[in-house]
Amino acid sequence: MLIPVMLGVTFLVFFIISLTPGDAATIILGNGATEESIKELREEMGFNDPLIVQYGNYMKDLLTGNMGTSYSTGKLVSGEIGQRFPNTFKLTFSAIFIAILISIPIGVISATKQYSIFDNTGMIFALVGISMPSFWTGIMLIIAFSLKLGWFPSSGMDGLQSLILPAFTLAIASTASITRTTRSSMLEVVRQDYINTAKAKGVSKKNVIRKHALRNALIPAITVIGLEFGILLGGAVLTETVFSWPGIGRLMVESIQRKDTPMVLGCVIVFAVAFSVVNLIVDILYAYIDPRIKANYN
Amino acid sequence: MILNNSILNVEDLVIRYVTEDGIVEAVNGVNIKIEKGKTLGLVGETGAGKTTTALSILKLIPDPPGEVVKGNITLSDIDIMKADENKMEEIRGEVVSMIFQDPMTALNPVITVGDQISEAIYIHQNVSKKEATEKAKEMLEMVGIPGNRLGEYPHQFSGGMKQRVVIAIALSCSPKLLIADEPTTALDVTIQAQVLELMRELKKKFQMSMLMITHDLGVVVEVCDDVAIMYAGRIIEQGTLEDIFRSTKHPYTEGLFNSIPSIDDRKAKLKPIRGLMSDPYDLPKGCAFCDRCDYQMEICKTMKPEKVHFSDTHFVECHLYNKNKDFKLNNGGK
Amino acid sequence: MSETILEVRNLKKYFDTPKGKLHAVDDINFSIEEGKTLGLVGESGCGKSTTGRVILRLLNATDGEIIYKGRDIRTLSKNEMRELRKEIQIIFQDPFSSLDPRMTVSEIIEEPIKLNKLIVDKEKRFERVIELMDLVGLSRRLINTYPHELDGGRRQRIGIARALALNTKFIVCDEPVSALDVSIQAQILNLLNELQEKLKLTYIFITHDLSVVNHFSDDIAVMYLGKLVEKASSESLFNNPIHPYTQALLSAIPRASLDNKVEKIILKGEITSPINPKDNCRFADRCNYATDICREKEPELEEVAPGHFVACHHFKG
Amino acid sequence: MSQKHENENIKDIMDIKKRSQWADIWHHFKKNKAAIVGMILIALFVCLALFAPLIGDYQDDALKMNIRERLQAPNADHWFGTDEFGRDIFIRIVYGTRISLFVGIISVSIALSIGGFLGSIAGYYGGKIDNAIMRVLDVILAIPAILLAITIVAALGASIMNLMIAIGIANIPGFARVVRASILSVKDQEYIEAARAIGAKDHTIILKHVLPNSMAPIIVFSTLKVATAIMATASLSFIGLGVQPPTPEWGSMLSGGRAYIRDYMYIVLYPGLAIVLSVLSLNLIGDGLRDALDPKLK
Repeated sequence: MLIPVMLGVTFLVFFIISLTPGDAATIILGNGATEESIKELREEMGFNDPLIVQYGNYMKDLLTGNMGTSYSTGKLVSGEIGQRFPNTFKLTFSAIFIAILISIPIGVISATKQYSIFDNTGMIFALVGISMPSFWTGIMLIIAFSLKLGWFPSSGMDGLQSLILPAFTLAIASTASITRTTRSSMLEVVRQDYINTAKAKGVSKKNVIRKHALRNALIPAITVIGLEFGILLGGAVLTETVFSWPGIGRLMVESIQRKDTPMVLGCVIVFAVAFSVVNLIVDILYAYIDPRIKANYN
Repeated sequence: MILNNSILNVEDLVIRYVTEDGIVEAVNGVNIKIEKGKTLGLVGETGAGKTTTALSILKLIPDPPGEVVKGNITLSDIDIMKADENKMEEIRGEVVSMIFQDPMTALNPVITVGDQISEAIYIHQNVSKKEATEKAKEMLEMVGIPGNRLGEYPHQFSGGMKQRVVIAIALSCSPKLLIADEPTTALDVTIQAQVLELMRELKKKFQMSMLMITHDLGVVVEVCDDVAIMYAGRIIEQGTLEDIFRSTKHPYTEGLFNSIPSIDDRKAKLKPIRGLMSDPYDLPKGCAFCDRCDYQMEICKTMKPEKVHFSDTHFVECHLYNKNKDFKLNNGGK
Repeated sequence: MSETILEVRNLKKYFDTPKGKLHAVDDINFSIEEGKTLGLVGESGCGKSTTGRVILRLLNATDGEIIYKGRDIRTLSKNEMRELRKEIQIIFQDPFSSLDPRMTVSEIIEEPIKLNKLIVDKEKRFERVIELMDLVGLSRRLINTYPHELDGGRRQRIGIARALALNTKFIVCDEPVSALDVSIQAQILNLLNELQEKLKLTYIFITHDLSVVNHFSDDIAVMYLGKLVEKASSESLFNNPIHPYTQALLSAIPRASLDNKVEKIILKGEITSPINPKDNCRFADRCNYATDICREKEPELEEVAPGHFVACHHFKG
Repeated sequence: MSQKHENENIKDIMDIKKRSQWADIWHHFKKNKAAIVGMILIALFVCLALFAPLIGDYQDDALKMNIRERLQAPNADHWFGTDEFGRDIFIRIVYGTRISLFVGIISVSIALSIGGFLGSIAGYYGGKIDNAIMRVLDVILAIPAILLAITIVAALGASIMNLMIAIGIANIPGFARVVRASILSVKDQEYIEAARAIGAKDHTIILKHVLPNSMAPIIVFSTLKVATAIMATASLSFIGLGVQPPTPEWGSMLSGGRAYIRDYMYIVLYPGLAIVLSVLSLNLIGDGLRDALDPKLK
């Protein structure tokens, strides 16, 4: 399943990027270049070939790990992305980790104490959380924690200290939305008959939640975690820009501004692959938690 | 009254649900007594309050919206009303356990049936996990499922098998009282016959008492010793099988009998009870059955009927017998 | 005197499933006389509801003929079929999902009249709706309520009124009372009985509950895993059930009576699903009398007494 | 059946008022205080957008630079202060409302019409058509929505028009899925079979039965998606890929004000609050609608 989707994704992205107005050869050589040399470069780079041929060539190169060279720096795209990828990985995974760590317990407690003060406050925060744009939250956190209090650096990547603000910024929206899902699926699950069966055989309240309800409630929560990861990757573009974090997101924005097509293409493809891999992991997790799905695989 | 011979004694139980649309008096002064080793059938239609009564014995009424207003429940000499949550956890599964209506949803889909059975054993009996699993295997075999299916998940079992697993869970700690809430309603007839057979067998083997909730008077004949007919939150007639089937007293009970298509007498005409059950948000001042009753009198509209006893075992709540205990219904009993 | 109104010949309906071909209805034959009731009985998954839907062409049959008043329903064009739908109707099992929750009682009952342009004048159509509501015993003041505000019994009456709104002659009743409480169930059964007499209707009565059909049907056909295993007049079937499955089914019904106790026949195992079935007796796995021949050869439906058909290698009356 | 014939005149019965379902929904909706707050806030935003010219002139107050008045803290003349070019922040936010709401609604309309069309075809006809449509949409879904929007704008160039197209396209798969799921859940109901049994034609069934009954989740989803579209508009503008300065837009105002946050935080505070409030209101309304439209709760 992964391979046809990836083929589709690369083609789609390749096609969209090819719509970029302006001539690539002119961008590479600059405005001062002669008509002659531009024509020559065009021929050399294959810009005159039909789109599908260009795509074929790109894919052939991609399989060998070659994503082309940057128009603006002349460096290998794969090299640049390889260098930046760990940073984005660090940021997004810290964020999803924070989000899961906070949201699941809050969601569960909220559901078990429905309409309590804890639940009501939690849900208000969650609602506000999904309504705040990450770039604005980031700026606000910078104002509070680095400019006023001076606890964390406002930009750059320099040890754990510098990771905290961007990771939290990125985590807020996901935390909020996973909390909401966990709560509502938990509320759904505790109404099921099998929860009554568990109670009727004397399982303690704590264990009814932990052993019987949670695993079932996690099934929808995991779907949302997978989807949230996609949103996190998108959010990384903004968060990295706000915090000058040297990741792929920022690289992509800079490349767009420089009209560095191969670099933009490379970035989007890497994002899409990362998202697809996460979705694959989610599917495997599903099967692990839900025996009904496992049965379908066998 | 010999108290120590009864396993369950419910007195004057009142339970209501407080919802946005108003208050529903789900259980309205119910008295139930079950003696050791006996099976009481609690019969009634949807909304009569049967399940609510049963859940209150386990103290599992969802609160909110449910609320036990008053009443006493004594289960095997334990005062349920005074028992705290810890005490209740000890009681559930050990002294009393419950089988729910729909076997499709009564089992946790993500836990193996073995673990679901052994869990109760591990909680209540002083055994190791391994011993509990061993015992679970025995239980599974006892309900007619090969022991090697212990590690399978509920979705791998058919409906009837699932209900067997549910029974195995309920009986795993040999409870003194088993509450079965419509245990065969969701099953096909031939499967129902299998499960009822199994329940009869196990009841004898475990020497336990049972509260059988059902809407089917046919099922009652097969497993029960005594019958309580419930309507709009009250028990309106109670007696032994003989009492209820041979000398039916309450017009509602009579109506129930007349509504059942008989398999042995094709010519018998169905005489349904007319109308619908009263709005539970707004029960009438007098007898709740009054609007649907063919024997309706003036007094029925304004006054709740008192209990009239015919014998130690048989009573009815109906104004028809206030003056004349020998009053005969048109078509009493079968 | 009475003529055959519907005849089903070699009817088959297969479904494609990931596990293979599901033989939901597998080569069944029966016929119904005008004004009579045929009870189609079986447990869940035996193909009885599928049969009903195939007859109405809500599902397309895989093979076979469905002859209604001399014409094969399967060969009718879309327009001819629409014309025929004015005569043949269905009442569904679930009074909750069979009514559009966004329509009022009158809109639901009115819809067939309006769609088929039976009565164009609005006021006359309205009078017809009232007439139908009276006919099925629905209080007139409920005319503009929504189904979700009503109980199961009343909702089922709406479904019946809708089925009667056209020039209905023939109704497939698909478990019309199984979702209802006993007292309401009896009300609806009596209503259906009265309507049959009054309007000279023909019914196929699909149910899992033998006691209900006994009360109702002239003839009964028992289905098991897509096959007819026994077919007879009600009287003959109840007095003298021959097929082991029919016997077990009859004995398994809990009787609400202290007299006439019946020895229970307990079957082994449970109903499976007829996916890629082998050419054997489909009941063989659960049958207490099964022998080698049952596991090798499929029994034919044979007439063992006048009008009494059984498909069994061993029991032939 | 004993039948009580009420002696009601046919005419009288015809007069029995049919309670509209909208009245029912409104009855449930208005019990939800949070949703009503959201509704009032959105109405306020809409009023601001409609009557912006009454508050200040677009050219003179929202665009024209006025260096003498730059970077003023909030005061009586400038409620939210002035920005780095001396423009009144309040008036710019008011005009920004127009863009946010416009882009939000138009992009959702694009996604709803295309996604809805694809989803309903896939859902109603099923089989191979369904499979083909859903596989293609899977490809689009493999790219996180905001990244897809960024890529499209990067290729097409930054403008309001392209922004709407990009956000619209990125949301197509989501709408297709919701519409499809909703239609599938209705399609198998017995009342659809009942309609067929009384001789209703395909288009009657779709228009009279399927669509009205599958609207609820689609309405809720659309409301929530207008909120995310507003957020996306601001996000893209923030990284320079949406609305271009000097046009007043909340995201680009934030981006412009970033350099001044150390001393003039109100420059970024108010545009951000505008985003949060509008998105929050729509989320509140969406939640309220979800509860009010759910027939299970009735």
